[in-house]
Amino acid sequence: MTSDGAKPGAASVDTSVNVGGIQLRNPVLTASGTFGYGTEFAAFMDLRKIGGFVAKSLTLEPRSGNMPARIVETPSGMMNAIGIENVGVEAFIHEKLPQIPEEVPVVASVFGTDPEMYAETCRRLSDVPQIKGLEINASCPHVKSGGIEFGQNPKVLAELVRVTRKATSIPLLIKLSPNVTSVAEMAKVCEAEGADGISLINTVQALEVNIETRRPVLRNVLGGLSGPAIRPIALRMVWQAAQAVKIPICGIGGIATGEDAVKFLLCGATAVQVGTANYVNPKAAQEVAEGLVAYAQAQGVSALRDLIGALELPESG
Amino acid sequence: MTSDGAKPGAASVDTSVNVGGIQLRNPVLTASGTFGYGTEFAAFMDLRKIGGFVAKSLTLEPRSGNMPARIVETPSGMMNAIGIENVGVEAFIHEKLPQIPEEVPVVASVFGTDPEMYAETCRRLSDVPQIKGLEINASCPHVKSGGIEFGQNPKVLAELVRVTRKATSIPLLIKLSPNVTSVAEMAKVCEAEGADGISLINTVQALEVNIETRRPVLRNVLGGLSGPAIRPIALRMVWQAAQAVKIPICGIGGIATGEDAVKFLLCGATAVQVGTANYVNPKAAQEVAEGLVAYAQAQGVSALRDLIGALELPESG
Amino acid sequence: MVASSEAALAGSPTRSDAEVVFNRDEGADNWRMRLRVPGWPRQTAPGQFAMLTPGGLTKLSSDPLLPRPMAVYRVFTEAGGAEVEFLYKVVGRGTTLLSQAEAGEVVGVVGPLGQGFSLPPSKGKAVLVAGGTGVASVYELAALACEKSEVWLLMGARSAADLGNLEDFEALPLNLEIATEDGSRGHRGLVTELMGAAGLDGEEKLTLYACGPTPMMRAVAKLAAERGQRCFVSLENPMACGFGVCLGCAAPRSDGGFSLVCRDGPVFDACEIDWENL
Amino acid sequence: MVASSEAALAGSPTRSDAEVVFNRDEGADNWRMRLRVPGWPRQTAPGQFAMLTPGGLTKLSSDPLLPRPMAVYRVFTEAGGAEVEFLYKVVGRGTTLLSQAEAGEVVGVVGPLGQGFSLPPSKGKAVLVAGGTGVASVYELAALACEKSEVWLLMGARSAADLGNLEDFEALPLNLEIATEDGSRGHRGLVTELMGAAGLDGEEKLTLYACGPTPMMRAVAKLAAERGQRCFVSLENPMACGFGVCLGCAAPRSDGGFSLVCRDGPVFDACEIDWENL
Ligand SMILES: Cc1cc2nc3c(=O)[nH]c(=O)nc-3n(C[C@H](O)[C@H](O)[C@H](O)COP(=O)(O)OP(=O)(O)OC[C@H]3O[C@@H](n4cnc5c(N)ncnc54)[C@H](O)[C@@H]3O)c2cc1C
Ligand SMILES: Cc1cc2nc3c(=O)[nH]c(=O)nc-3n(C[C@H](O)[C@H](O)[C@H](O)COP(=O)(O)OP(=O)(O)OC[C@H]3O[C@@H](n4cnc5c(N)ncnc54)[C@H](O)[C@@H]3O)c2cc1C
Ligand SMILES: Cc1cc2nc3c(=O)[nH]c(=O)nc-3n(C[C@H](O)[C@H](O)[C@H](O)COP(=O)(O)O)c2cc1C
Ligand SMILES: Cc1cc2nc3c(=O)[nH]c(=O)nc-3n(C[C@H](O)[C@H](O)[C@H](O)COP(=O)(O)O)c2cc1C
Ligand code: FES
Ligand code: FES
Repeated sequence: MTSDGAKPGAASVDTSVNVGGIQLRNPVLTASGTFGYGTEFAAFMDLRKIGGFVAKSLTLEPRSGNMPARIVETPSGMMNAIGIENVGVEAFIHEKLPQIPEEVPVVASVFGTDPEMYAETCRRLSDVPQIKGLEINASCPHVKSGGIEFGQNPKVLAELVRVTRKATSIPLLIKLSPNVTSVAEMAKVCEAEGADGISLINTVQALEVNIETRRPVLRNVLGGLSGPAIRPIALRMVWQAAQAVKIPICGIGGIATGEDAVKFLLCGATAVQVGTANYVNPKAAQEVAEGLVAYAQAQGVSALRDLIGALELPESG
Repeated sequence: MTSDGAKPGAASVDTSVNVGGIQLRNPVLTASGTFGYGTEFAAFMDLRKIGGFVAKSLTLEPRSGNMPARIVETPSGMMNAIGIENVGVEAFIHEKLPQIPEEVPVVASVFGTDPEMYAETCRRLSDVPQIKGLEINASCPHVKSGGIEFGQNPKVLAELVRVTRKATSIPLLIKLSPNVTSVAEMAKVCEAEGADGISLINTVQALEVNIETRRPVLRNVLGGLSGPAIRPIALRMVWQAAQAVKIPICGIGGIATGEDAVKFLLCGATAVQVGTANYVNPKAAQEVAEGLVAYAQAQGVSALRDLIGALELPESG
Repeated sequence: MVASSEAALAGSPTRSDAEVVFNRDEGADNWRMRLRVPGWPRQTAPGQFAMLTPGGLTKLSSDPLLPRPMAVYRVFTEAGGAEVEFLYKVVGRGTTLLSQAEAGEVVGVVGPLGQGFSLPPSKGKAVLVAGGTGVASVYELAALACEKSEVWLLMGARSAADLGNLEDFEALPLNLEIATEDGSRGHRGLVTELMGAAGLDGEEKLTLYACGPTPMMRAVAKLAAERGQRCFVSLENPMACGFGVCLGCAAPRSDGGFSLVCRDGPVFDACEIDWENL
Repeated sequence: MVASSEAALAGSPTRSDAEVVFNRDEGADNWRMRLRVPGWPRQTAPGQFAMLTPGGLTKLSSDPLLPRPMAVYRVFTEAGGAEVEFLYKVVGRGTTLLSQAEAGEVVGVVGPLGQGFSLPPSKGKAVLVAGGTGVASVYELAALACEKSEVWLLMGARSAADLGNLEDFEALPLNLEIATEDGSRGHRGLVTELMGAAGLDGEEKLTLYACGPTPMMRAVAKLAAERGQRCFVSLENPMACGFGVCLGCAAPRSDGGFSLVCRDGPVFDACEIDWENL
């Protein structure tokens, strides 16, 4: 019954959605690794104007990440190989989380190098009231041990989902890798193992070269591509996953405006996550939420959830 | 011993390369489907200034392609779902090819809906003197029967390479799909079945939505993403394939300048193919060839082939 | 190496970075830009177009990526090239960037491209129906046609302000009639409604030309078919290359199969088009 | 909701589309741009920077995608914001676009960001070593420092032309010495060679500041360590966000681990940096 971004006099729009048990005032989250621990944006936007945020992926112990260079710009995108630098699960719970306004739903992203490490991190996060759900990062394309293998092999993924599902009873989202032949197959694995939802896509594995030094720009050699460049790939994968499973989907990839978000909802996403756009415009997520409402008003849509999966396909001709 | 684009007085650069038996005066080809049948560019550039061109994919019979809309622009890229519209192999040989200057090497791209159709098309093209090689399009992401399945399943790909290899003794390149979990695995399949080289990448499967009509923009629903947006993905895949096989690689994906081409050579490509850039600047391929020479001169590289695979990796830290 | 006589007539296309001579706002998002294009051929057929790239052919940014098709409005041939004028409406990113190009800066040009209009038979009668940005395509046609034929130019727009600057047309010896949807100038209603008013309904030796939004062209084509009159339309499909290589601009033909709007058109005999599937 | 006193001192950053007041070429690809930034805080620490986006925060094009970090050169506080001046060199796509922004157009601004310089102890001596675009970072520092300390400003460039406009610096009560690699102005050679010439080699109560190319800063840091002098450097790592969330700008610390250049810097005590791995 909320109506963020409503123009005075315009019809109010029901923006609330439920992502696998996570109740959100609107479908706009921010993507893991692009919103820090949520504290950094206070100067630029009102956290209560978005659905919530997904924190930087956490590991059991603090992690210091890869040697620089860690980022490079590419056409309409950027690549990163941060290496899951994070404060560790305990510091997150005790130092970062208390700084977030209570009414802001937080999804904790979890990373590990083996399933048991994932599971233990999940356990520690499961009893924290402000944490409304967990997102398993099964798809980091530039961490050497673990990471991408979980997201690229259906059997390994199944095991990871099974173990983390056992470790928690709060809503569990699995974040999938785009670096696979069939995202539908991976989505089905998650559904079968009891995940409450799917987030996709993580970054697309990529390489950039410095022709002066004749070396990879990133010290890690490979990195993950994000930003508007990958949006049409992400949309395709969200649509394919939505055809394959019934559990809700968080659409991610190059979202910078309300219009972009509408496309993901139409393709079957229940919510979206704004990533790289937060760097370019630190108020982007709030503007995406406002843009969704503006679209709904212009189109006479009374509840944003009516847009979910509403894509019309042409008669095959 | 050629020296295209050489500045007066600058050192001459040996630009010649050999791609699996196809001898080229320089490593710059144009990509299938982006250069028509080679006749359309005469007004804009000198075909003899590039290594050669890969013609639009041919089928046994003429094909009329998909209903429009067939293309749409995306951030730093475009999507297409042309549907392999082509004049058919016979019209190509008898009507199109005679219009191309004799000294221009032509690679014919072959498409089919089953391996036997591919093979028959290969046979018809194999005795035509100006055709220096064949490229098997095993990776069209938007044709319903055939197409992407060949490129996404290692067993099916192996069968396709085997059958086409038997059908021809001229140089045989296999064009791979990027829509796979492991491009290295697919490259190895091609090498094992006797392919002379690999071309990659074809377009990345993608979806774009019109939020006014709430329909996919392309009538075919899915399309293939090309252009600078995919360049870092293509570079990664070329590098991965080059690590996996010994046969030469044609690097494709978002190449628009000599600098872009240098990156592909450093990652292990023996030649490159310029695609979407031909639409933006119909002299792009010639400028890429000139840019390669300019780079070599500036860097004191005497033969372009010395750049192939010359990427230096950081000591793992 | 010797251009065929046909090519010489249509003019072999050039690709170059052209200098902006002027680029001005004529109100209601209508802009007029003149480019000095080296190598532009001596002859341009009326109805041909060019692909324009703000920032030049080797522009800094790859977003937006593709060049934008624009009808050639007027050509002023000069030694070694031509000054070519375009009328365009700012509707999206590409045209916004185009409107930011200032005198002295460059715009990439590939053109002239495509097949232009066939002129009406000498001493015949011609009715040109133009809506929205379609007016840009018909100036050279109107100017040539009215040398030898009687010409009616029926122009449509949402309102008077959208019509832009009509001076060039008013200077031609033709019958100019205007329709605006809001009635702010001329007939209140759709431009197609003027077609009856021109009193030419029964005239068989009349040639119809239509340029504008697809529904408008479809309506004119239907009328022409009913009346047994010849009708040419100029289509606006999305384009990547503009010169027949991407196959992106395909328009379905009434006999099945496709024509390429950039190579076989943009001007087509209306009865060749499969209007249902366009 | 109440800003902490620390935040108030450094100034809480703003994000806004700022109007270009002027943007001019000062020769040798050096540009000076002044922006009117609504919401810019009253206090900016010397050495802080901003992220600039040509075309504004909701720019039309996504290529180039990321904002560009630029040191705040000078600030003129006004009601509700400030006029903020930047000195920048055109080196690539982003700075080329920046140089095309004309008066009245907008540039996206996020700032002021990062931790600035600590001032030299009152009545102490300070030597500022600035090379290339590093000069932009030290103007506010120089101006503040010379109110209470004796300041040497050693500036280096390839040649006299690259030095740009030094008027602002010449107006300050400090000792300005110049080195150019081609000898076209001042000492012929590297700016670090002036450090001996200043006759301050042994001075322990001296604070060194270095801004410029990494090799230059590394050399200054080494000298400072040898002499036992305090030394601050301002690093220029590639950045995506500029405010501590992407973790892209990490610089290796001498004690292992990483500091974020945008959040913990760009100014660092030189001995905290792992110069080998930077
Ligand atoms: C042969 C031809 C001649 C034309 N002549 C003129 C003219 O003289 N004056 C004029 O104002 N417009 C003309 N148009 C339309 C003009 O090309 C579009 O308005 C322009 O491409 C819009 O670009 P944009 O980036 O501003 O819009 P966006 O909507 O941002 O463009 C997105 C994409 O859609 C394509 N597109 C959008 N609208 C059209 C359209 N109507 N036709 C074709 N592609 C489109 C763009 O080229 C681009 O690839 C012509 C189109 C064609 C095909
Ligand atoms: C804290 C800080 C303060 C700076 N202050 C100034 C200043 O006052 N004046 C000035 O002229 N320059 C300054 N720079 C450098 C300036 O940011 C770069 O010159 C600029 O980003 C180049 O952008 P480009 O698109 O023109 O170049 P490109 O080479 O096309 O940029 C490609 C990418 O590399 C990054 N990049 C390139 N050079 C640098 C660099 N030297 N430092 C960091 N990132 C870089 C760009 O941001 C971009 O992401 C500063 C950098 C930092 C980190
Ligand atoms: C610098 C950076 C760091 C990231 N770190 C993480 C991370 O820690 N965990 C994770 O699941 N995804 C991470 N991602 C991926 C994003 O959450 C997101 O899936 C991806 O960037 C695509 O969305 P975008 O195009 O909107 O950025 C990171 C992305 C970037 C750019
Ligand atoms: C409009 C269009 C049509 C294409 N048609 C074909 C084709 O017929 N056969 C083929 O193998 N690849 C085809 N491709 C793929 C290109 O050859 C190339 O692999 C791809 O576009 C990536 O390169 P680029 O980014 O330089 O365009 C086509 C690409 C485009 C854009
Ligand atoms: S626009 Fe490329 S073929 Fe017509
Ligand atoms: S630039 Fe993003 S953390 Fe420093």
